[in-house]
Amino acid sequence: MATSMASNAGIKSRGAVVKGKSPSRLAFERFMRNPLAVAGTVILLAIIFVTVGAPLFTHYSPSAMNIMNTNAPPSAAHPLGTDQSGYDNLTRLLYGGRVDLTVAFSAGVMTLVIGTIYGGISGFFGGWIDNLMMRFVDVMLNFPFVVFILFLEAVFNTSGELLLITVVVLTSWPASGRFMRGVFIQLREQDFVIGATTIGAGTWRTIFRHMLPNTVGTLSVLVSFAVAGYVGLEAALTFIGLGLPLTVASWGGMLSDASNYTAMTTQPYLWLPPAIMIVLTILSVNFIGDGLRDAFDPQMRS
Amino acid sequence: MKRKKALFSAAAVMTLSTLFAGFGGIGGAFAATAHRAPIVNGGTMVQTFPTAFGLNFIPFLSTSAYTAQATAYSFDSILRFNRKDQLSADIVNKWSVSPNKLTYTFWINPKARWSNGTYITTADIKLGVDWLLSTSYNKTDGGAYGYLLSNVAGVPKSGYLPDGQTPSGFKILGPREFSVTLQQADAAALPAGLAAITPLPAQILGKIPMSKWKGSAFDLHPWVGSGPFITTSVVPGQSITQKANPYYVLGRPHIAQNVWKVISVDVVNGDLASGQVTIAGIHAIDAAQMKKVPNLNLSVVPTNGFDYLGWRLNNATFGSVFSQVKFRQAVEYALNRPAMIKALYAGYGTVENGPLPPINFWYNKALNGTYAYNPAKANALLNSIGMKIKNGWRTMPNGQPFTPTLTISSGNATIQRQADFIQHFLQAVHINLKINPPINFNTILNQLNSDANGKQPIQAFLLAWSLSNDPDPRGLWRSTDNLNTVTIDWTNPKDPAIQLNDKLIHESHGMAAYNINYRIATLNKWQALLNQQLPENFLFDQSTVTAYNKNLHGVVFTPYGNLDPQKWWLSTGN
Amino acid sequence: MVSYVIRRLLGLIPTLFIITVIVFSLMHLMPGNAFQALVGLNPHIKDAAKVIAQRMANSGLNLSWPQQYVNWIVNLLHGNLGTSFEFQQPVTTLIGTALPNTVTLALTAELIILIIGIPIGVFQANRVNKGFDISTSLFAVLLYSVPGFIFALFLIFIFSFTLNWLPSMGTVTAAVPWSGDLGDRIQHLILPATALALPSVAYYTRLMRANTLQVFFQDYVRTARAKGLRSGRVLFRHVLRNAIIPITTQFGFDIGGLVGGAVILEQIFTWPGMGELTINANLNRDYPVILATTLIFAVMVLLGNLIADILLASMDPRVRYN
Amino acid sequence: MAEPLLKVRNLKTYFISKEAQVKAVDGVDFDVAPGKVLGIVGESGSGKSMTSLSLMRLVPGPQGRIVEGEVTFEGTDLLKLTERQMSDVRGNRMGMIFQEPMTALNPVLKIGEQIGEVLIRHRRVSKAEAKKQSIGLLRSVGFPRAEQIVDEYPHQLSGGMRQRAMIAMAMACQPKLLIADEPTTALDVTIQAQVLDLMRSLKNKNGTAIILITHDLGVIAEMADDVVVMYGGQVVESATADAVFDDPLHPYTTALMESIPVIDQDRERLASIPGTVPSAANFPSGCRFAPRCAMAQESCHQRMPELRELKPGHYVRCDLV
Repeated sequence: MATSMASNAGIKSRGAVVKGKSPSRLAFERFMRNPLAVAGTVILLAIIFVTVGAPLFTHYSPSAMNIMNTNAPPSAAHPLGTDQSGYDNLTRLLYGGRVDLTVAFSAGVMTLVIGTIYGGISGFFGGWIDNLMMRFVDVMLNFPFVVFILFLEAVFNTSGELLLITVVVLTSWPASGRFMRGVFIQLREQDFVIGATTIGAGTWRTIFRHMLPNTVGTLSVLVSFAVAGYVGLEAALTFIGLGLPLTVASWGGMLSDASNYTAMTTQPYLWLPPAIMIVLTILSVNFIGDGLRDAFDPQMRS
Repeated sequence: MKRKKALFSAAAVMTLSTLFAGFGGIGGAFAATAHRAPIVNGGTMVQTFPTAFGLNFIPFLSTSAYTAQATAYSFDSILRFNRKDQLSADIVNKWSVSPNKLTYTFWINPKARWSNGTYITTADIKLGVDWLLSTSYNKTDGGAYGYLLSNVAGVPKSGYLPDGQTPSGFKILGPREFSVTLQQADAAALPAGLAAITPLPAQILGKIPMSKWKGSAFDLHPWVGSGPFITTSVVPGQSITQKANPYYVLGRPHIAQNVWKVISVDVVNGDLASGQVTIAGIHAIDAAQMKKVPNLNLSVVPTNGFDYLGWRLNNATFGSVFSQVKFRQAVEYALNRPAMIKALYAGYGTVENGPLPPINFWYNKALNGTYAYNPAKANALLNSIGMKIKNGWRTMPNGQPFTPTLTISSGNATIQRQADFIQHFLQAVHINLKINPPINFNTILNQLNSDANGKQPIQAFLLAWSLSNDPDPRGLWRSTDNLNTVTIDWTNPKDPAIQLNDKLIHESHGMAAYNINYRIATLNKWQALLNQQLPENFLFDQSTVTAYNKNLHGVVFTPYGNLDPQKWWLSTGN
Repeated sequence: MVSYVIRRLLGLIPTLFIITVIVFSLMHLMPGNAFQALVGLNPHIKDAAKVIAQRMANSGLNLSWPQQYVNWIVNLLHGNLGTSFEFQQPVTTLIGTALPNTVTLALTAELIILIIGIPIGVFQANRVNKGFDISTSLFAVLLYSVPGFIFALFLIFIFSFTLNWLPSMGTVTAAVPWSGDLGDRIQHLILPATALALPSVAYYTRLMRANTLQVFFQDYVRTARAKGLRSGRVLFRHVLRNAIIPITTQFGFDIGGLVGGAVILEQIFTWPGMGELTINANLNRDYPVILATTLIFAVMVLLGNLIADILLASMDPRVRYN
Repeated sequence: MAEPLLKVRNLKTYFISKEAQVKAVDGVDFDVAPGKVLGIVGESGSGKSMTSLSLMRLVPGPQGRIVEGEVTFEGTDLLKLTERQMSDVRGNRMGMIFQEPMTALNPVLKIGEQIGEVLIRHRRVSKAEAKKQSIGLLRSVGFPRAEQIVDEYPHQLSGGMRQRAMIAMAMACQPKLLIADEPTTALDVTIQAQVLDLMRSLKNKNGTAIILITHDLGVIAEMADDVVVMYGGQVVESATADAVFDDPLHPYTTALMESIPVIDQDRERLASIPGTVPSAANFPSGCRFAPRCAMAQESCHQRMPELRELKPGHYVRCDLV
């Protein structure tokens, strides 16, 4: 592979400067030099901190309704007002982040774990195994989301975070499986993998010891984008009534509750905070994803 | 979420009526007081549906409530209910009943015409009757309104006749005179049945076999009608455009064009504010904000219906508790319903203590003020049936834990909040009510419908009824009625209260009930019985909040709908 | 080429078969059916159980599942998708109204995506790390971060309610002589298509920028410059021609995705398309419609993939039809 | 010696980033005589490829930049031209071929189009004419079935065929100077000979001067009239080919010579130069070759030697000779 002279020279120069550091250490250093990625990390950590540490910032309980004080505008006691059940909006906002982040991160990670294993096997072995596995991915990729979610809701007679994660994972792994298959097929053809096979490294050793570490860069990018996607998905599903029930505080729920003409025009304190939280989360995760990609794949740096 | 609220209101609020009341009001006196400026003719009015409508426009054929609304603008029934919920003239302007109360004779208004100018005759009425009783309608097309005429002489037990066969009880006495003879005298027969007979244009539909009506050109786009507005175009899923019927029997409408648009509830308020929609129902919570919009007026009227908290009385786990009248009374005392109305509907609603809402003509005013919020009384009642408090929660009388579950339908924020509030208030009297995750409305119906042995998971549930113009309790409240057996199961024939209930319902429509005072007295007794028994926990009647453009005048807002569209008019320059 | 397409089309059949079998099974495992719901609403039906049974028998629901499935397939092969339980209309009629609307919306959105996303991505790459690149990149991430339905509401708020430039609902204006004209239809398309396209525009911009940057450093681009070609030709004939290849693949995959994404927006814009039909059918257990919509969504996705493959093969000579 | 076709003086090309300043080309001087072959030789990383790209002004930006120097080609300083004027020179009066024939051709365009566009650009011929001439060019570089080749894509050709197509492309406008950057490195030995023959015959036919960049002294010996030896971004020795081969003066050149496999000698192993080329980001302070030089003395590490004309036309950058 002919890379440009510029990047050749660049890599060498950096290699010389930081001689003796491991590749992941180098990636970390490159990551830390990317201001947007660092900003993203700080924002995300801050969001995680305020959501996990919600009790530190509010003395209300997210499930403590006050029927005598519903639909209140912002006040000293309730900086973001109260909702139609009399829940404190600020409290719901802080605790709601837990739900969104849990759904997004667990679904993101699970999607990728399944996707990587599936895509890895398919891509590494190729042939009829690959063919069969990819046909199944085709089926799953075409599977109607709405049918799935309504089916699970109806059959398990429930709705909530777990169901949402299940549905998201069930319908999202095929795409990442197909993606990772492509990555593994590329890797399979590369010298060091061929080398490993020639010197007689076992199949699983080749996959896990030689190939998987090389997908870390791609994977971390994929996770970050997936997480960003799922935060949006949660909001969208809740908006059409297929997501989380009202009793579960979530940003998507708050947003969809306030996303009507009247609330949007006259009560910005209802929709602006959750919207900002969603956008900030997705933005920061995206920045982190960009930073990771640049850190692990310096040739892509512009 | 909002969308499913709309879906829900179409589905979950079950309706006991055909809602085919004509549009009326005796004279324009009521409308005329509202304005000083001269009435202007012309203009286009825009009304809304929250979700898509069905595409069958032959009367009674569509299962879509929205289509029925549009159809009701195009086809009048023979009689209508006025704003006082009294039967009054429409296509039929005179009627009489025989001394044995079995035969009703009707005279068609000589001015009643189809929108193409031809006169409405008894042949059209006969076609309407035949249609409601036809095999095609009742069996093939799955029509649901055949019951309206099931008491007519000559109608078999099955409830329908071969296509085109007229029941012996229907007689044509002249081009504008006909009579209907019943199998049994029934005080509710006219308001809850015969009044809904709808003439159909024999000149058009008479030429097509009934089996082919559904899906026919006329069904998809009826170009002739008897109502105030006749459909001119239908854009599936989007809009129905109707123009004024110049020959409308109650007078040519002032407004030239009426458009029904499908508009998502999330944006309809904006369309109202910008003037793109003339009149639409809005969520009570938005009323305060919408009141501030300069070009809008608001109307708040009670609704002829009610929300309730039902208990599966035959439930295998906790049915023994649910069946205790004192338990249900305790629940009624425990709920702070005025507070719930304030929180859920911004105060636009009325507490309801019986099977009829206070707005209803037949309402028993003695029910006012019963079951005021009183947790102490609730606790006393619960104590009196042996439900002790252990670890903070009440147990069954036998000491077993009492953890009933409440099932609600998904996608409706208001219902979910209602459930939250109920849980909150019951906790205050130590009842450990759990709310199940919301499930699909159809699943709820299914669980209720197939719950013969009380083993279905559903224990408590939240539903709502929209009532018919006539207070006839049959269909829902008799111990043998389908909906009673499949929902609350208040059916134990050995229970003297239930025996009394059945007896009072029977008396409310017998011969004696032709005397309106007797009927009122009977229905009052019946309401008092249900108020004391509380087969289900009546909650409240949420009001209908309607926003409309200030240039729209003459609308008659009633609990039975916005009446008299032919008298509405649009001022210009606004 | 033709035989390749035919072979690929035939190859779709097993996938479709499996999808419909799964949907068919899931559908029947869902509690409740359309008739219970319909009948349950009518207080006056005397013997509800009998009526439900009768209706189910009429619709063939009393048969065994395999038999019902076979019947469905046989009917399908005759071009008959059955009759909706809820709307009592032939499913083909319902789909006939809904599908063109959804396809129009999705294709317009694709068009917007390509027209806006590709040039911006290319110009970003061309001016990499300059003001234009950084500002539009930030903006793109922002667009990508906001769920589409929020855009929809903002667009309606701004362009329909405040400025009163564009209609907020439907595909045509009701009750005007020009209803349904091309101009009328385009006016109605703009807002929903834009709302549907915006998040994807951001995504495509990023994709295009990355692809272009990658191609910029390829040897053949240096060759082209060494030949003395003007920068315009280098950009369009050499860089773009290569950078766009992965985009076309993505384009194909997205056709199906956009149709799915339209579900929520159709809602807000009262766009009478497949989304409303699908959700309604699922909520009301309208089996024939569930199956038909599933089938159509699957066909759309698969066709999208096929189109992607064909585009790829026609744009990249290294890829053969096999 | 006649007026040189190309005169390079004090050429400096740096890669400047926040982290480092990489002096890829650091003050290079040489001349190319018309119709002659100049061989530039050196290990990977010695800056020879970057020198060739600098001549074409194709240094990859934005970090890569020609910071100083003159490149006088037919009397014009190329570094003073606008980008537009420069593009009139490229492919027209100066052609270039690259090391990797696999990647240097655009995979999605037909061979004919890639050759033809040079003609369209510089000769303003019609598309049809361009195709006709492309066929002729392909035939002249030895394609028997040139009519078919024009409509084929690069991946349908073998490596040697691609390099010949590259040559046809670079020679399309009969440039005065052809820069060949490792043109044979990626090819099989037999193919290498064919390609070199082709270049030589084209040179003879058109009188084109060639800058031949390679790390392979064998190729230099076969082709070059003059030789420039580069190390660490600098010229360490330059002279006629004969002079360099017969009398290499710089220890680096000597070491390079020793690493050529010589078939007729019975040596146990090839001599290799210990160590690696220093990173252009931090060169040693003195002579850049000193750390690897067997003859290095204390002073070599202190002071950077000048390029001196030791014999007429024979320049060396070493204080020890």
